[in-house]
Amino acid sequence: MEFITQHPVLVVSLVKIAVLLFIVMTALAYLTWFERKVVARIQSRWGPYYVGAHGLLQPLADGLKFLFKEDMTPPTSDKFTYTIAPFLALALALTAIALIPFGPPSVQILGQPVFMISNLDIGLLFLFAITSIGVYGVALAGWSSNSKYPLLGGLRSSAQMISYEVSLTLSVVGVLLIAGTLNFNDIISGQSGYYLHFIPRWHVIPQLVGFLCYITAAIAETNRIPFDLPEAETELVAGFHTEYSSFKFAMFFMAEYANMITVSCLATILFFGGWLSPFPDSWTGQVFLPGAGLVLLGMYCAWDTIINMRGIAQLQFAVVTMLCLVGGSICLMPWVRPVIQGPFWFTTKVIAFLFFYVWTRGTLPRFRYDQLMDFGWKLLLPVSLANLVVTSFVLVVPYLRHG
Amino acid sequence: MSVPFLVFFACAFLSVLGAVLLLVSWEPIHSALSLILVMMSLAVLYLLLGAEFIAAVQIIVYAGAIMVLFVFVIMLLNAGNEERTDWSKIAKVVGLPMAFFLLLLIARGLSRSVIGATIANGVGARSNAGVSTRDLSTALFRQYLFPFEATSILILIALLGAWILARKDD
Amino acid sequence: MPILDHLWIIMALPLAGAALNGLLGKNWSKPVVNAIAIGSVSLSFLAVLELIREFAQLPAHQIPWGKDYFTWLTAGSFRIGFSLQVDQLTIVMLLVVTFVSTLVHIYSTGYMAHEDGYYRFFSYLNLFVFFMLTLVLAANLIVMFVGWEGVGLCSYLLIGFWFLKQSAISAGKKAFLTTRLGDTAFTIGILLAFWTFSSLNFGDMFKSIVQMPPDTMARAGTLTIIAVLLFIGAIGKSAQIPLYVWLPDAMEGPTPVSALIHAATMVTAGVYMVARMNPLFSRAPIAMLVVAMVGAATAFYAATIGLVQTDIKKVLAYSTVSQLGYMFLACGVGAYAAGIFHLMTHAFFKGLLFLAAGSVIHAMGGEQDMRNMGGLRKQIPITYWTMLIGTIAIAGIPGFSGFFSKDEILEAASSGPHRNVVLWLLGLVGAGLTSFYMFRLVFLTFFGKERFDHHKVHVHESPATMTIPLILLAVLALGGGWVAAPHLMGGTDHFEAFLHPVFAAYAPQEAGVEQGASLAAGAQATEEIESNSTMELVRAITGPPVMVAILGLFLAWWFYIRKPELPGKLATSLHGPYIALYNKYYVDEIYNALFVAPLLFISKYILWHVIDEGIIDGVVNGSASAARGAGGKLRQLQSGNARSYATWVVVGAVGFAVLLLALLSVSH
Amino acid sequence: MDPGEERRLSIIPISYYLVLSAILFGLGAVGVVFKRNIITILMSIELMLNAVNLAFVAFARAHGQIDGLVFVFFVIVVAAAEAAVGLAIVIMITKNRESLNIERINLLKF
Repeated sequence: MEFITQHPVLVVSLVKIAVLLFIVMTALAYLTWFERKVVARIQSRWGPYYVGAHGLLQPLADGLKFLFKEDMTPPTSDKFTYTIAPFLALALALTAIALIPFGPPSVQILGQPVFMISNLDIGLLFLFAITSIGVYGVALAGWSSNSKYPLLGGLRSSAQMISYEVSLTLSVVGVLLIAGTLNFNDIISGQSGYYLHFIPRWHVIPQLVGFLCYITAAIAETNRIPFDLPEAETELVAGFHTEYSSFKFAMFFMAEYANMITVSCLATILFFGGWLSPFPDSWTGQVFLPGAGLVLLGMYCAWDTIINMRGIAQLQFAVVTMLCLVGGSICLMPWVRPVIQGPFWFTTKVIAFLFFYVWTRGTLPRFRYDQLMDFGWKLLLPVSLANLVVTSFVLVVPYLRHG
Repeated sequence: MSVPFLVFFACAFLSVLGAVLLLVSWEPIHSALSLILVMMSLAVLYLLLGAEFIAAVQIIVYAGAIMVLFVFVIMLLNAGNEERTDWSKIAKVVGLPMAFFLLLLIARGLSRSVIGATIANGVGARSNAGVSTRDLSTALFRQYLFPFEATSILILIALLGAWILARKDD
Repeated sequence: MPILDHLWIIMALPLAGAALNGLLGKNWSKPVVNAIAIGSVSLSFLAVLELIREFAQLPAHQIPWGKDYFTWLTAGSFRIGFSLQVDQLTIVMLLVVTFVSTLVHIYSTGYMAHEDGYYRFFSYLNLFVFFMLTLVLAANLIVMFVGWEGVGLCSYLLIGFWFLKQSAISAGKKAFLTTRLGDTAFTIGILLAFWTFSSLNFGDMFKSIVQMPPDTMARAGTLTIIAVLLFIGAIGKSAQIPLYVWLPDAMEGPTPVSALIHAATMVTAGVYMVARMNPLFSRAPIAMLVVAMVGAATAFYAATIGLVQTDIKKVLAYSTVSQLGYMFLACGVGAYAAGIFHLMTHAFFKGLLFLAAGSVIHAMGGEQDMRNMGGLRKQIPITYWTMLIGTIAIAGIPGFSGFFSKDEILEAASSGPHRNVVLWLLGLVGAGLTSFYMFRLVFLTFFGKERFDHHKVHVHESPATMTIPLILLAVLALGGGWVAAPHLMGGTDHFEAFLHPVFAAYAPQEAGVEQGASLAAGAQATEEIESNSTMELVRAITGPPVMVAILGLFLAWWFYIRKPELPGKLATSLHGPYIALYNKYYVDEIYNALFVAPLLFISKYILWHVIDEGIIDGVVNGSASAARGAGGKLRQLQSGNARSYATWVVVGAVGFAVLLLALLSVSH
Repeated sequence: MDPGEERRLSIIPISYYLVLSAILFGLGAVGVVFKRNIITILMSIELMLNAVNLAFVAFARAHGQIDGLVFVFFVIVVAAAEAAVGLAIVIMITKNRESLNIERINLLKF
């Protein structure tokens, strides 16, 4: 016990890491479910439906399947590299999340902020540092499987990631110029306040161009459709992870989704005011939103359970309903309300972004490789550069005027 | 033995290990990986020295860009194992002893010489906290503006040079 | 005070014009080139006007107003700043230069309209103006020297403007080399001056001159030497004996050039320099005497040659030489103001004369020989009238500008402090000759019967762009003298009073009176004139100068209107002198024999064949072959194996490290 | 970082860092001399640069001056440029000579 009081940093951090890891893993799993559902809806299908009510247990099933499959290693492959590649990918992807603040630093336990694992002065830089070496996972995987398609996939992905990383970074610099700091919390708190008392002062408004560049580059950075050349089925089977199977494959899979989450969080932080609420504080009603939302969801589930569900599914969904209602009522408790605000808005925004991701995947066709490169270097890069220049000029003008 | 010491020696060990691996591995990509290891541990050392920004830049530029470039080229050229030709005579006769001599010499000199001594006796101790990124940027854009611009020109030239060299000559 | 703080603007404008036209003008249409050239010069003229307005408000103690823009070169104590200064003298020069240049530019647009290399011409012209202004505005000898050489360069370029004409090229070369001769002495003078005064800023130099202990041998000696050396430079630049030979040939250049450079501005640079250095000269009596003698001699000598020249521009050229002689005479006898005054009036009427001559040539379609002209009076009235005014002015008929200035000079020579009868006589005769050959020119050109055939030559008056400048200059040639006139009517001489501070500032004590000599004279004049100023006026008007002028006019009329056959007779009867005069005393030939031929011989047989080919080339080739040999040996070291190179690098590094550590342990 | 931590950090003598950088530099030099693969040689050069950077940062820390860090920054930039051009050259060479072995590339003479 006194150990805890002696080393609050250590203990609290460990706890936080454990919790976050659990949450993120679950989120990853259910992100796949989410994606499949949404894409299915876009293609007017039902999507996973039978494993659990609304296919809610599908991710669990997939995970088990991956675990129990045979783990094959190509005999000609470079064993060491082949093995570390997926670990590298997943580890880096998860590390990035450790830097994200999900809520205001004011909420603390033992003098440690609850909603973020680390609060670096140069958080953004470090995030970029980590994402920048995320390439290795893919590249090494491609190279080490010592096979044609993976090599091509690896080459493509490393080229693509290098190319788009430039625009990604540049598109963010505009925000940095405005915020004047690299620390996430400062960036977020810099976005508090409102234009005309109701439009939130989010950087997306002055930095619209930057935001568009960012989101495009981000999609490319995470190798998602329409930029998923490294794993273009029609061209190179499955790209860099063709030779991978079982859990190694699953790691790449998770890494990709983790990266999605990371870039969505980053977009939220940089352009959409992180855990800040979109509504002015004067609208006191908003503190009830999280709870109310959950309760409503619960009611919907209840109705669904009673009307549509039959047999085991009905039972399962009843549990879901209970969870929603209980969670909602917890969120409505007076001492929970303020605490839950930040994470609520943050997750809402992130989910919106994820939905956007899935949406694009459901809608857009895939680029051709040369188109991809041209787009990256000849359109995205110049535009983000121009945005940077314009921003800096606008920022400098007042100094010029007042000497 | 305090935490920083542990960190330092761990990183030092890792970096030296990486360097040695870089030398002994016949597979270029393994050399690349070990070099990345060196860079990572150096980045940690920079953090230890309170140079956050440099650490980040070290990772981003070196590990994230330069080494990726190396790996990329290795993959592109599909560089296999290094051919084992016999050593160049000069290297055998001069290089090896010279290199180690140099190594020892510098190490000894540093530990004995004015620099090493004085700093070991705690000049380091009176050094201020790790410089903030803000100070660094101020120095870069005020005092060192001209070199900074010069480097940007240099980068541009390098870009063009690389393009000229690597394009398909038709 | 904008302009006063930014004197450089005045110079920068023409320079900008020159740069624009010279670099980009090739593809521009003539109007654009005109706009830039004339625009830049006239702008700087306006700038000068503004400058005068501001200068008028300057308190006396701030004059000369100096501006030091940047340090140009420093070596130990030796510092040359790019520094400009303005005082009354500068103002006068600036006014003359910018004004005349503007007119000449306008005139040139008409005169050069049909030439190719149009833009080139104007960019040279602008460049010249720039250098001339540099020369005038300079606050130290070096900057002045830059302008001095710059105008030389421009004159070279412009004389050789038609570089397809062999004669033009050689004329340009001649001008350049001859002036170089003077400039060499000038340079030495500058160095000596620095060695003596340890500064080249006019202000500091003059101060140290004043502080020099009077009447020591050192002072007299050095000052005299410096003055003489500088004056030799002036001789070259202002075409005095014996270096005048280049000026007549310079007439190969376009006429506007002759008007601007070889009449109005550049050639007067020497006079300006002497006037600028007046504290130096007035303390070097011998130098003064030299100046005066050279001036007077030139004035007379050039006039005699002018008598018989048949090329209209040659006549004007020689008259220019002789007028310059008058200016130096004035400076030589200590009447600097009079010299500058004559410089100004001369700029007006001689510029006018040249431009008018140009208009005549234009009208005659390129004909320059007066023997093939005559009777043009009716066809080209404007040219005729303006030229007549110019002639009267230069001849020194009372009421015209030339009269006042020349009269002052002669008066200074006769009654001034350094009075000297011989010089005065020379000047007087020169004046007579001047009026004679000038009227001869007019009569030959405009009177008598036409000696050309109408079918070949279609005579036509020049366009307005050429006539308007003529008229303007004519007005000035007519009235320009009156600024100094009142002195003759009793009352004080405004012009001289204006310039007085410049020449009085550092005037030597004993010469304090002499300095404002003619001013003082004017003062006395006023005193004694109180009673009978008209009497004084009459005495001035009926004085010897006027008499000889009238006489010259009359003789010219007698020879060329009354009895046109007379000159031929005279030429045959006085054959020897006539030929001598006609061939300009064979000076060119003599110079050729004396200097040019030996020089050629030396350069060819000694410098070229022996020194250049033998020694210099030998050294170069030798070292080259040595290097090749050494390389042949050394390249064995190059295995071509990059790693061995790397090894060598490392070895070097180790060596360096060893050295470093050794040093460290030593210092330890 | 809080001052207490600072103090403990600064106890590590700078000479440790310097010795480490010396060792790395020496190894890099060895690599340049010994390795045959051009790419590896370039990597060794990068290693040497890194060693130098470490020394710079250490000194900057020792004297509490920022210039060392600035210099490191420049070194990194230059290293990037060098890598880009160097690798381009490598690609060129392998195109022409079908070999990455530096001993096969011995045209670097008269």
